Amino acid sequence: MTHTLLAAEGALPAAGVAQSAWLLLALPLFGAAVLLLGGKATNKWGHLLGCATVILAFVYGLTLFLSTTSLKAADRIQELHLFSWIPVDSLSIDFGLRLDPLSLTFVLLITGVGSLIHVYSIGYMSHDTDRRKFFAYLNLFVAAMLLLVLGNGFVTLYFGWEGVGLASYLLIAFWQHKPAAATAAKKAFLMNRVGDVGLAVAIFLMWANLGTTQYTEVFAKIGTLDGGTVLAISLLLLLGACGKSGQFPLQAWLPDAMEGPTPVSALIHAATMVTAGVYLIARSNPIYDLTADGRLVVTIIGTVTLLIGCVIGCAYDDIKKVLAYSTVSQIGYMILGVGLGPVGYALGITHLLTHGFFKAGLFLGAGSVMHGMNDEVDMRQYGGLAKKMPITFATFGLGYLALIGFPFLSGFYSKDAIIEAAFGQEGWRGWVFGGAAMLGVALTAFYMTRLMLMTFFGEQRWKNLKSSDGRDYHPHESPAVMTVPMIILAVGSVFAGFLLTNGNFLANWLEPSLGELKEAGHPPLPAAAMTALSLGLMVVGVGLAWLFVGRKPVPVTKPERVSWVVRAARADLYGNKLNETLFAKPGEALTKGLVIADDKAVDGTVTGIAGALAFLSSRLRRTQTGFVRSYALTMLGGSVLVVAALLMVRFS
Amino acid sequence: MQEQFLAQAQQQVNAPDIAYGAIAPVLIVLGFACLSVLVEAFVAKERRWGLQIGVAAAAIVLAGASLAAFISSNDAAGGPTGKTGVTTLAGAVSVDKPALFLWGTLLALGVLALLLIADRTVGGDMQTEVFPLFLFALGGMMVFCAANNLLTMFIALEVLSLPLYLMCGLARKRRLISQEAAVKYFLLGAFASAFFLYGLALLYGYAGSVKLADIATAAVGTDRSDTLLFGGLGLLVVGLLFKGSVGPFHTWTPDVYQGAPTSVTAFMAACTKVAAFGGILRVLTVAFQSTQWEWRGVLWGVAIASMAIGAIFGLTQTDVKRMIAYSSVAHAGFLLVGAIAMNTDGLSSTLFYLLAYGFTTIASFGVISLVRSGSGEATDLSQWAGLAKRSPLLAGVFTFLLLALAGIPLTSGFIGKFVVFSAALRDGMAPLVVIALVFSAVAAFFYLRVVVLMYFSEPAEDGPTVSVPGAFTTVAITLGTFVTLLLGVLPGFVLNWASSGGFLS
Amino acid sequence: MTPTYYLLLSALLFSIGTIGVLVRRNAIVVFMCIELMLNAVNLTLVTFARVNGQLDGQVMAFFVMVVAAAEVVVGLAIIMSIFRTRRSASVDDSNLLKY
Amino acid sequence: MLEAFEAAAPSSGLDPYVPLVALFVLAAAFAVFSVAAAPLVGPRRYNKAKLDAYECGIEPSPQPIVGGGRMPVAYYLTAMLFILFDIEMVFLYPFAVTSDQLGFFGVVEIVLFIATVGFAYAYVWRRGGLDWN
Repeated sequence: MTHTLLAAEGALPAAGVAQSAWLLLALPLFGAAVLLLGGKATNKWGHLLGCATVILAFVYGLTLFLSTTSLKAADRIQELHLFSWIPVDSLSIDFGLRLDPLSLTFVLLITGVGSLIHVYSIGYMSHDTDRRKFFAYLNLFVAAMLLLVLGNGFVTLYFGWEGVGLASYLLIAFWQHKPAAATAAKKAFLMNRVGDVGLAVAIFLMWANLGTTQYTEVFAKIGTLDGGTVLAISLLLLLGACGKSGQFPLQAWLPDAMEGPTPVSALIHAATMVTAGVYLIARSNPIYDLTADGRLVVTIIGTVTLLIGCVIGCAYDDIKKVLAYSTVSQIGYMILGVGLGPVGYALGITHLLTHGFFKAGLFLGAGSVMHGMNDEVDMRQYGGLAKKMPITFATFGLGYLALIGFPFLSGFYSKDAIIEAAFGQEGWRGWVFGGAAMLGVALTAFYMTRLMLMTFFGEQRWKNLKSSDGRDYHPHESPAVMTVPMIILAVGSVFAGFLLTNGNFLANWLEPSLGELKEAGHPPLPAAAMTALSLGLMVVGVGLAWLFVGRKPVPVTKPERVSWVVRAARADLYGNKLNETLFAKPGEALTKGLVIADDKAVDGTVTGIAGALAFLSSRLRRTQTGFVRSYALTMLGGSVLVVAALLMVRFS
Repeated sequence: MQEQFLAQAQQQVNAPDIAYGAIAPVLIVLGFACLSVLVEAFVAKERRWGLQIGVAAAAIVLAGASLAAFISSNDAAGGPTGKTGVTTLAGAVSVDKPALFLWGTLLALGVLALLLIADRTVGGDMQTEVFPLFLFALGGMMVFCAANNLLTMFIALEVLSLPLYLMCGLARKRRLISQEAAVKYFLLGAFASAFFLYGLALLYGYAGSVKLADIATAAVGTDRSDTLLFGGLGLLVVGLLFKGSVGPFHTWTPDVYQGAPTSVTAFMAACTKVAAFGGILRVLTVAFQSTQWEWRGVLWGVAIASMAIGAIFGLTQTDVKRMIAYSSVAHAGFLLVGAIAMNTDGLSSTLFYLLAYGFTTIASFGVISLVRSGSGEATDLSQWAGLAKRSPLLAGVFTFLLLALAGIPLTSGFIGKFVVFSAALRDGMAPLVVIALVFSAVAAFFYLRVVVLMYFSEPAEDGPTVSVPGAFTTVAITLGTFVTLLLGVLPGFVLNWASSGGFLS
Repeated sequence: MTPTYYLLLSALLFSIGTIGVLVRRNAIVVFMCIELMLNAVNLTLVTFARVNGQLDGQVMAFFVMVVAAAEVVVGLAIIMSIFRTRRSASVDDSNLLKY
Repeated sequence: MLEAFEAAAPSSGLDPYVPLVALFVLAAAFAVFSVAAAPLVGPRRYNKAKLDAYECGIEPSPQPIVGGGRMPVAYYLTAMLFILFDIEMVFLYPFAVTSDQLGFFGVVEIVLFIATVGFAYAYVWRRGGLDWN
């Protein structure tokens, strides 16, 4: 419990380089302000300013990181007090920054990946008349995200949390002339609100029970609460995490959010913002350490989500939606990881980092493909693009291999560690969570291979097609300003996993924040066997995908489906439409089921309540008749009730 | 009886001590109100408008200056936190920290409201009588917040109400609905003051005095029947809740807000609420703290009813002024949540909420007064469709203000709700806070409905024009919006001030 | 002397006034009923003053009378102005603002 | 509740008012008797003058549409002003009775009070409230 002790002792005041940490927030905020207030005057150089602020922030973050590594492990938690934000006698909220290994890790991820994506966007958005505004929103997002991870209390975190929500809303709806984009933005906004309520109530509970919301004090005092309250807080925090990170049952907004420009999908909806939930749980580790039940719920949510994401990913033909469900599923892994407690916090963060690299790379690759394909997203219209876009293919391929856990690439190290830790749980949990995570490996391999095959290999189906706006397809490689970030991310996808896990580098570095990484309990299988098993499953997934997609030409339109599993099994012998029947159909059915559940149960409840309230309202407002005498009667009735109630309370 | 008369006749009556410094702001406002009446009487018609604006502005500025002077001398007089305040006029008026805060709030909001009233380029089709009425009402509100006995409170209530009744009926353009608003407000207001007064009489019978402190003493130990106490408390509170437009005593609110001239509505919505809740806070804290376990449950119910009525009725409103009226009913419920949290946080958070709400509301009505069609203000929501395309700046400002009313972070509304709810939580009212959160979510629906309407609907063919605001209205809207933002980002200063001290009995 | 009877009488008058507000249509009569309520309160105040052996209640009754007079003036002015435009003093005719 | 009052109330004190009550009862009885008896015993002959709202010579204007007549607005205006200024006297009487004990401060206060009422009077006068037409 090293970290609890540290927390109890409180953090050290920031010194040296760390005293300028406010720059991290100020730089992107300055960029956003200049670009938004400057108006059209900044059109010419706005994108450059947008990139410059984030790159500067990255450089500063790197300096800060290096200066922190030179400190003793115990001195690595620093606090920078900025000003008293909300001081009322007993409610005093300071606005301060917490600079510790966990937040610095995120700073590097956000500004690093953020810089690359900013640069990429110069090319991607070059034809957009509103490019300046796009960069302003991106800068705003970076500032809010940094505030989220750097804040030294839950209220500051909440502030950043809402800020990234706002930026995400603005960016999803960036092309608001598309009705789908506007709807998706609204959906994201609403579903995030559900999670936010959970987070807000959790903060209220802390405030009510502990009288503080600063991390150091909350973590120091949390042990004094009874188990029920801690459980409630942990579940409410989890609800917040589910909303922001697209976890079951609040996952539906994330795929829709792909209506936004692709760099946004890469930065916000793959690498950074959606991982805020993981950050929240990891940051609150002293709370989760106290409640095994809370952690169990976290792991269950993570497991369910990772399976749902995989299964649905198998059914989509839209390249970005497949990647989006893949994100849902991978965050499921991370949530599963941090849900395991002290044996998993660091593993979840490790996977978060590697995923940040390869998923951002994959999205940028997908963006590059769309850039060359008239913004078409249907993979059935692609095919054989490898020759036309060699760099995109290479970088995308490396990201793909990293994602499915190909040996010695990033995903291999980070994902397997989580699977092993999951197997190490006691009793049935080990088998269930480990097994599910293992199954996920096969499914991931399947849908990603399907994506690769449909996009880059096979017949060049686009030759005989026109895009929906009537143009022919002329696929071409993207300009250097786009490919260079992709290459850098691809390099990261290859090496990050090894570098981070070699000698437990990341886990040791994070120890002051997350506590020591414990060894998983008693895995039922030896580690080598598990690695072999997961590799085997991966190969099976890849093989199946090749069998069902790679061998036969891919139909340009979705084929008619047979309706019975028996006929599907028979068709299997001919290898005919097997892809569709065995995987897509159940997947689709499941998807449809989930969509129906989503529409009918979740949306239904929301719209139902809204409808009921509107109906109630339209009826009740008729009671406001406009007759002054009926108003007087209402008042008299109210007065009689108030007086009668008072007398009843007194004399009963 | 006669003996008593004779007995009293022997004594020389001593004049009460008057702390002129403390009550100077009120004296200035009321004095200038009298001056304003004389201006009405003796100055030629064409020169009145400008002169009246000058008189009213001078009144507020001088009152503000004397308030600042008193606060600084008061702070200098006591220890590090300053003296708690002064009770003067034989205990009738108590100028303590909350009263000073409320006076400051009222004067600040008064400036904004005056700016809206004074702008003739958009709305100003009122007679010049509006200015003396405005000053009298403002003076009445200030006395109401500081009144330390129920009789003073009653007189102040009438001094603030009577001018407001008249101001509601001053519109010349939409005369019928304006007069209807006035007559409704007047009849219901008088009805409510009768309840207040009956409550006062019963409490007088209970405690033998109408001083709040004496009532508190009597409530601890007296042989009189508690029927008098609780009957009186109930009726008294009804009168106060009416002024604060708390449901179910809100019925006048939508009609009057809609019918009154928009600048008057702005003044009424912001300042009356401040005064009414100032009074509620003082009465509950000073006189009835010891009986809180009896009345608290009842006010829980009232708060819930108010939030529910405001949120649900507001959902389907088609007139923007009516919608803001129901929003004010919902906000009254939230305020009541803070007011019945009987601790220092409850007091300071409610004071903060009042200030924040006042600025946002006045700015909102300022915006509403700018959207006009041929027949005057276009308050029907259908006419607001697609307004963002026609006037992006106005729509942006209004969106921001609506978000503040909904309580979205980065606005004062969020901080206000946050501090009020956390104060209520600290006082163990978690269920009430949960209910309040639910209803604030429901209420957010109707604010967002307007935002969606402005941004995502096609503008109507014969839609309203957005008139170019005069300098006064521009200043009022800018100030209101700026304060809404400022308090959302840096609420520290105001929160500090609001929590600087409690009531003096 | 039994103050209870006076209190009951004043409560009765107050109730009559209240009911009058609810059932009468003519604005002036509604208004007179409100005045009746105020005067009922005056009776209560004076009774309590006697019970308590003080003069305060009677002084308060003076204040109430003055306030009531001011209310009369404001009320009549408003009712008269609406009567001039509408040619009707019925409160039920003022019914443009609703729902 | 009742006991408390009984205890607190002085036992005597109503005696001076008994004749007053008797007078009140007599007056009421006479009024009721007159109104009740008139239709029973009097002849029923109506003419225009008898149906007028007031029989003292002033023509109600405008002419009543149904039922009781309507007075010109000037009546109401004057009546309102009368009430207002009349009622203010309520403060002058107590002052007059106790002016000795109140001393100079009381004089200042009452002058301020009269001045305030005077402002209102000035307004009414300048705005033509006192002109009959």
